[in-house]
Amino acid sequence: MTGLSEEDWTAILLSLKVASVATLASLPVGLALAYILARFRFPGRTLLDGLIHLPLVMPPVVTGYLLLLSFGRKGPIGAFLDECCGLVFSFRWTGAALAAAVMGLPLMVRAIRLTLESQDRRLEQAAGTLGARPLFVFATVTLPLALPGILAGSILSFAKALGEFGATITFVSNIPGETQTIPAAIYTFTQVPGGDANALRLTAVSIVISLFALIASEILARRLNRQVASFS
Amino acid sequence: MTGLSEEDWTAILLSLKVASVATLASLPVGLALAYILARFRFPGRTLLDGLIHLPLVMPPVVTGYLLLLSFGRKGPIGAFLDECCGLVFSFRWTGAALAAAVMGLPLMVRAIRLTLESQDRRLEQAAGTLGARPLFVFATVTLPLALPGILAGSILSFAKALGEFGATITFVSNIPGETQTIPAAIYTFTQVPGGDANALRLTAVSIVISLFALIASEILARRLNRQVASFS
Amino acid sequence: DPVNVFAAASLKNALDAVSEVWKAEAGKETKNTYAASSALAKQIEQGAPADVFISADLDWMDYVAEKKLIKSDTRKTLLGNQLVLVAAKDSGLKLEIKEGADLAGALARGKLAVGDVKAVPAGKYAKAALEKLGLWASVEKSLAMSENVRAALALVARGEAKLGIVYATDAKAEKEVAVAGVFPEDSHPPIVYPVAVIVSSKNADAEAFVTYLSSPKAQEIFTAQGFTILK
Amino acid sequence: MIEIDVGLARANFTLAVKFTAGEGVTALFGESGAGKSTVLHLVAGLLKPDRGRIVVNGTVFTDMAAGIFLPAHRRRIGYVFQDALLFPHLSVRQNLTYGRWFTKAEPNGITLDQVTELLGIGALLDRRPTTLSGGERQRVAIGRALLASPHVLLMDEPLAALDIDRKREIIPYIQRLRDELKLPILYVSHAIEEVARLADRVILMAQGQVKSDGPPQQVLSPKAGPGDDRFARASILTTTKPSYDPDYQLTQVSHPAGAITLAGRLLPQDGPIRVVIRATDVTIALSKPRELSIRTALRGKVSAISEPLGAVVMVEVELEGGEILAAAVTRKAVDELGLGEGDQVHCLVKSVSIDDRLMAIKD
Amino acid sequence: MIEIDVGLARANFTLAVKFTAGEGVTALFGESGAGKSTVLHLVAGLLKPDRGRIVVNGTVFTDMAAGIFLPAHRRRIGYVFQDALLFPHLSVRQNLTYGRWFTKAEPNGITLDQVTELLGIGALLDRRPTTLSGGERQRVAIGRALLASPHVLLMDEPLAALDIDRKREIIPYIQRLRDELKLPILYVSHAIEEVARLADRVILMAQGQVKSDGPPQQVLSPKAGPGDDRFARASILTTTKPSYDPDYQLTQVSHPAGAITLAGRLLPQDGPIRVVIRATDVTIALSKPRELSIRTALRGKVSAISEPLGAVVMVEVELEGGEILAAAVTRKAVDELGLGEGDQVHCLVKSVSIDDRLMAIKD
Ligand SMILES: Nc1ncnc2c1ncn2[C@@H]1O[C@H](COP(=O)(O)OP(=O)(O)OP(=O)(O)O)[C@@H](O)[C@H]1O
Ligand SMILES: Nc1ncnc2c1ncn2[C@@H]1O[C@H](COP(=O)(O)OP(=O)(O)OP(=O)(O)O)[C@@H](O)[C@H]1O
Ligand code: MOO
Ligand SMILES: [Mg+2]
Ligand SMILES: [Mg+2]
Repeated sequence: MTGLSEEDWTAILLSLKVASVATLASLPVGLALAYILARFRFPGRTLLDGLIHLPLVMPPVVTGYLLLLSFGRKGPIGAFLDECCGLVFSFRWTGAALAAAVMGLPLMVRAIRLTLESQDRRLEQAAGTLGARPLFVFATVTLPLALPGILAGSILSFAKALGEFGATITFVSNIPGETQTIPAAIYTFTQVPGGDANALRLTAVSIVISLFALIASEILARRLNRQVASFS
Repeated sequence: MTGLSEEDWTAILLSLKVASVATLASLPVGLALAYILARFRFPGRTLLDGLIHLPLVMPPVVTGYLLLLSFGRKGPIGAFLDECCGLVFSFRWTGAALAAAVMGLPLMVRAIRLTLESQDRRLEQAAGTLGARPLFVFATVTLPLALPGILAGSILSFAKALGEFGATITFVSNIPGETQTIPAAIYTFTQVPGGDANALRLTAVSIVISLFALIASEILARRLNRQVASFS
Repeated sequence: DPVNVFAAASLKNALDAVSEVWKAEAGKETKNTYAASSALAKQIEQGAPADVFISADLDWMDYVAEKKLIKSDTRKTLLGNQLVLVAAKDSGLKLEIKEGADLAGALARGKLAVGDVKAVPAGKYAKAALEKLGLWASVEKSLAMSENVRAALALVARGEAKLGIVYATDAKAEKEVAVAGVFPEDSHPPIVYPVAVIVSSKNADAEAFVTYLSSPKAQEIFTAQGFTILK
Repeated sequence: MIEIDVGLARANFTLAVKFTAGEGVTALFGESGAGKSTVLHLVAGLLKPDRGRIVVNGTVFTDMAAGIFLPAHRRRIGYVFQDALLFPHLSVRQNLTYGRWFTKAEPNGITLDQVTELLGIGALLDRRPTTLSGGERQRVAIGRALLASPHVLLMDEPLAALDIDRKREIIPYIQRLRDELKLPILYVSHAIEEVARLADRVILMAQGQVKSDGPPQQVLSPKAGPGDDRFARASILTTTKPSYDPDYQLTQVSHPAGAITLAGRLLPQDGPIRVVIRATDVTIALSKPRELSIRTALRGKVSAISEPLGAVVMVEVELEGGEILAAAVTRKAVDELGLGEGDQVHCLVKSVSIDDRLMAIKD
Repeated sequence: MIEIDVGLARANFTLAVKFTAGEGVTALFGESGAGKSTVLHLVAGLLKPDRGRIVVNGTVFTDMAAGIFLPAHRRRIGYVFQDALLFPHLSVRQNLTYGRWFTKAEPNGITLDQVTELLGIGALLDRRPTTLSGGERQRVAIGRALLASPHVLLMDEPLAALDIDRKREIIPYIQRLRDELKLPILYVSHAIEEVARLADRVILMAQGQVKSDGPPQQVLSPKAGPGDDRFARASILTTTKPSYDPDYQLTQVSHPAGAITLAGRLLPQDGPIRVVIRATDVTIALSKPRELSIRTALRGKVSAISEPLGAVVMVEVELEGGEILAAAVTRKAVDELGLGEGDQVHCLVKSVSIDDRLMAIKD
């Protein structure tokens, strides 16, 4: 009926998992980075900002290669994480999620940073006068007020994760059931003469998933929108 | 000295041109789309939103291929634009700019939309009571208040344009001096033995360019930041 | 006008060198555009301004031939390549590749890096060879497929994958890997780089350049890079 | 001339108001949450009613039945918002002159210099709104509305954040706008004195409804007064023929019941002069007293004494000439003086307690 | 006890203030832009001074020389901001109880029910701040500060947006906070009456400086008054021994110069009772008058008459017992009565003009 093979379904489910995990896992990191960039001035700030933008600026293949160098089994970070926490990225779906998270991070950070920078900071200060410690202020004022940005950043990151290909395949290769996400499967189809129809079918699946995510985010956003003032 | 060949320089200058043109050209489009999405509810709104996100969701190669099919010399839009306005995209730098603009559009639109949605709309209404027609309100209130988002969107779009590879090489190929941007040149280097050093050199150039763009945007943003209230 | 050459990316080093010599000898220039064979083929289909197409495998040349996009009389098979098994340089691993060889044992549960077996030419050849030698089933689950053969090579060089199947040309230039074995010529379809002039080309020098590709000077450059010359 | 007859339902609030307000100042008075700002929003075109019509100076602003809704920018209003709403990205000067883009310099128009002078914001012109104090913000908001050369003024507690001196400077100017430019002004305020002095008409609102509507004499007078608050009661007397005594710097105005002395000099103005007298400022005497520093004693007879419920009762005196003056008096005093309806009395009013600066009188 | 001695330089404004404020209400009074809100920001720790110290209740809040700057959340303040600053993403209830997270229910603490009752915001609890009217927002802001069980209250024009009835309900409550919880309160207001009734001390500010500082009797009294405004003058008399007459619902308090009658009943309170009498509410009589509705006549002798410049002069009367009462009188009346220093006079004060509701008196 759907014209989707079992392998296609595997890729779809994997992509969903990878995109969700990538988005969720990069949220705290993105939030922290956005907060630091929005609220503090320190030497090296622009460098940090630049670093976050790197995955956007570099060709994805290069990003993937750098991930391989650092998070691979023999890479310094990869080796460390393996040893200390048994966290292995190479050739695992976790690596695909890492690649997607890294590629989506600049989008996530920017969106959150934008809402943080446009906040009326006097509200945080008002919370302070009521006795709230900075962390509590962050959790009860800063964070909720940044929700539109967090939502937007998550959607961007999720969409990017659905589409990410170059960095993922370079970093963790294209192993069906483990690291073969939808884009990797699509790529394979496009490389075979006559594979276009299959590629388009999978692309359509991606699009449908992202539309669902968008609709969900719109519903959430509409709830949040109440906090913006308007007469009518 | 720099270790950059003439061909490298050609790619660098081309990338700068492509990224600048892509960013500038997508600004009005992004602004219009962001405004429509932020301010109006209409049937098909989510679909439009989804459409804008597509370049993020689809593997770049697919985006490039769809661009090739529609904006190519034989594509319906490409043929029309060629005939009516002499605007040719296929295998020209203009096509590279188009690809970059399309890939950056979701980022641009989101950033602008975020600031539009967080604006106190009563300010626009106040401008209306002073006699300003909607277009004037847009130009003198909405737009200036959205500048942080416009700036952020432009930076994201510019960075993306610097790094865009998959869609570009698929759409307009990798023709030295015409469509060979930095990432395409990097790709070529990575495809042959011994090209890594060259690839890294070019990557470094990209990074430096994007850092400059970031610094410029930070300086601008700091000027704008005055409008956010804070006691201290 | 320079001759617009659309060539598989793996030919870059060799072809750039040939172009230079040609320029010195004939005073004519080429403009070389490198990308994946698949992308180039589809672009030619969409009217790309190419004069000459050099594919990394037969499939995509056949694709454009079927659509009558090349001058069939100019098509020829230019180069060949060998498929080799590589391992990290310090592993000292050697394996004679034949039917029944213990490839799985050599992998020791590690990964076998290859180009995408459906998409990338080197991957397709690797799969054919493994099937022919009856080794496919034993390593299928251990494959790590890459977008291109250089990425597969990098996986071995970085120690991520234990072994990899790549072209001899790539193996030769990568210092971090050593050739552990060579696939028998007959274990896979001939690895060929077909070349042809595009139908729509109006460049009179296109055929001359194609001819030049078979000149001794050019062949010397190709062999120096590890390619084989097919008769 | 403002004609309003609209209805609007919100989740927690229903508005249904109908009133007509002529030239001059119409005060919207009433407790917090009564719907005063909502009415202004409706007139400004920032809010669409569910039903009804709004006509201002003969122009139909809103007519839901006819599907007419003139957009805000074509209503020529000057709106001073309750919370300033300055443009944060523009300087004070740019905020002030924003409305100037849409109006040719009108002959009667106030100039930027006059506005900055009046409001004391000359030193702020190059500042950003976020760096202003609360009162400074509010003054810039007033100036911005005035400079738009409006044909109607909507003012939502414009003076609430200002100190008394500044208030007393601005009020005469609003009166001049009213008198010279003949602008209809809708004025929301919680300060009775402001309202009593400025308003030609008072609309008393409660819970989205008009509770009472008429000239301030009537709405703020004993019978129709808001709540039981003796401090909210004031009477308005219509006087004529001001004469000024330059030696003592006193102005005397004529009233059928006697002369009223005011401190300071009246600005030249045509027609009758309205004097607002708070009920708490009136003392009742049975005989005309002597050896007292009070200058004004008005003759009349007691026309009503309110229900003797609390400590204070309202005694209404019908002055000679027919106007009513209310006096707040303790019940004990009423008993001790044996006050009853029809008694001839003298109403004593201290000239100094009449706030002349709120009356366009110049020292 | 609040001790402040700080300096702060801004682009267009320099602040240098030094004052000590004991228990009770200290009013910051002064024109717009004088620096009142800035002082509150400094005390709250929202702003760092360039130099100086702030010590509250013995705790060093700020000491720039010693590098001490206690963060706002450790200062236990309740701050009612000039523009409410409610949390837009929280409901009214959540706004109100925000401070509760950080304070164990204190024995003396006010409860949510009491606050919603006092402020009349019970119906708003589930609303969002963006849907509130101006006055409703301000009331929620007051409630939010009160519920944080603060040890110091900073109130920046808390009642400016409120109608008079609501104001009169809230003021006695603030007085109770002052008296029962012994909170130091810094109170910014433009309304003299509010200040006169509430304040134990008034700091008069202008252009970032303290111009005058002392008990309200002194700062708001004739000599030290702000500007030349007779309406800003008030005297404060210290009285004792309240007795209540339930028949007439009047309270009499004793003063050496005579009994003072107030409308309504005093809330039970210890110690002396402060009665604020505005200069414009005092009438001077040479003999004790009869047949007058005025209940209060205080004996004394004229101790000073201000320079006879304008229409109105200030007559200071030294009452029996030594306190000074100022009366605003027209110059003409002074001449006609032949008033001179040392003359024995009676000062008449209408009981009804003393705003008892501002005095914690209950009807
Ligand atoms: N963020 C700021 N940057 C620069 N100047 C400021 C800033 N905030 C306030 N000012 C200036 O400091 C002075 C004092 O401001 P402040 O808010 O303390 O006045 P205020 O006495 O509270 O006045 P108001 O009664 O109008 O609220 C004003 O002149 C104001 O313009
Ligand atoms: N956007 C809104 N959504 C729902 N209810 C609202 C909204 N704005 C105001 N209200 C409610 O409508 C009623 C009238 O509000 P309005 O602002 O007109 O009051 P107001 O008379 O101006 O009061 P105040 O003197 O406190 O400013 C209030 O009960 C308020 O809570
Ligand atoms: O940066 Mo890409 O070309 O979207 O994978
Ligand atoms: Mg209001
Ligand atoms: Mg202030």
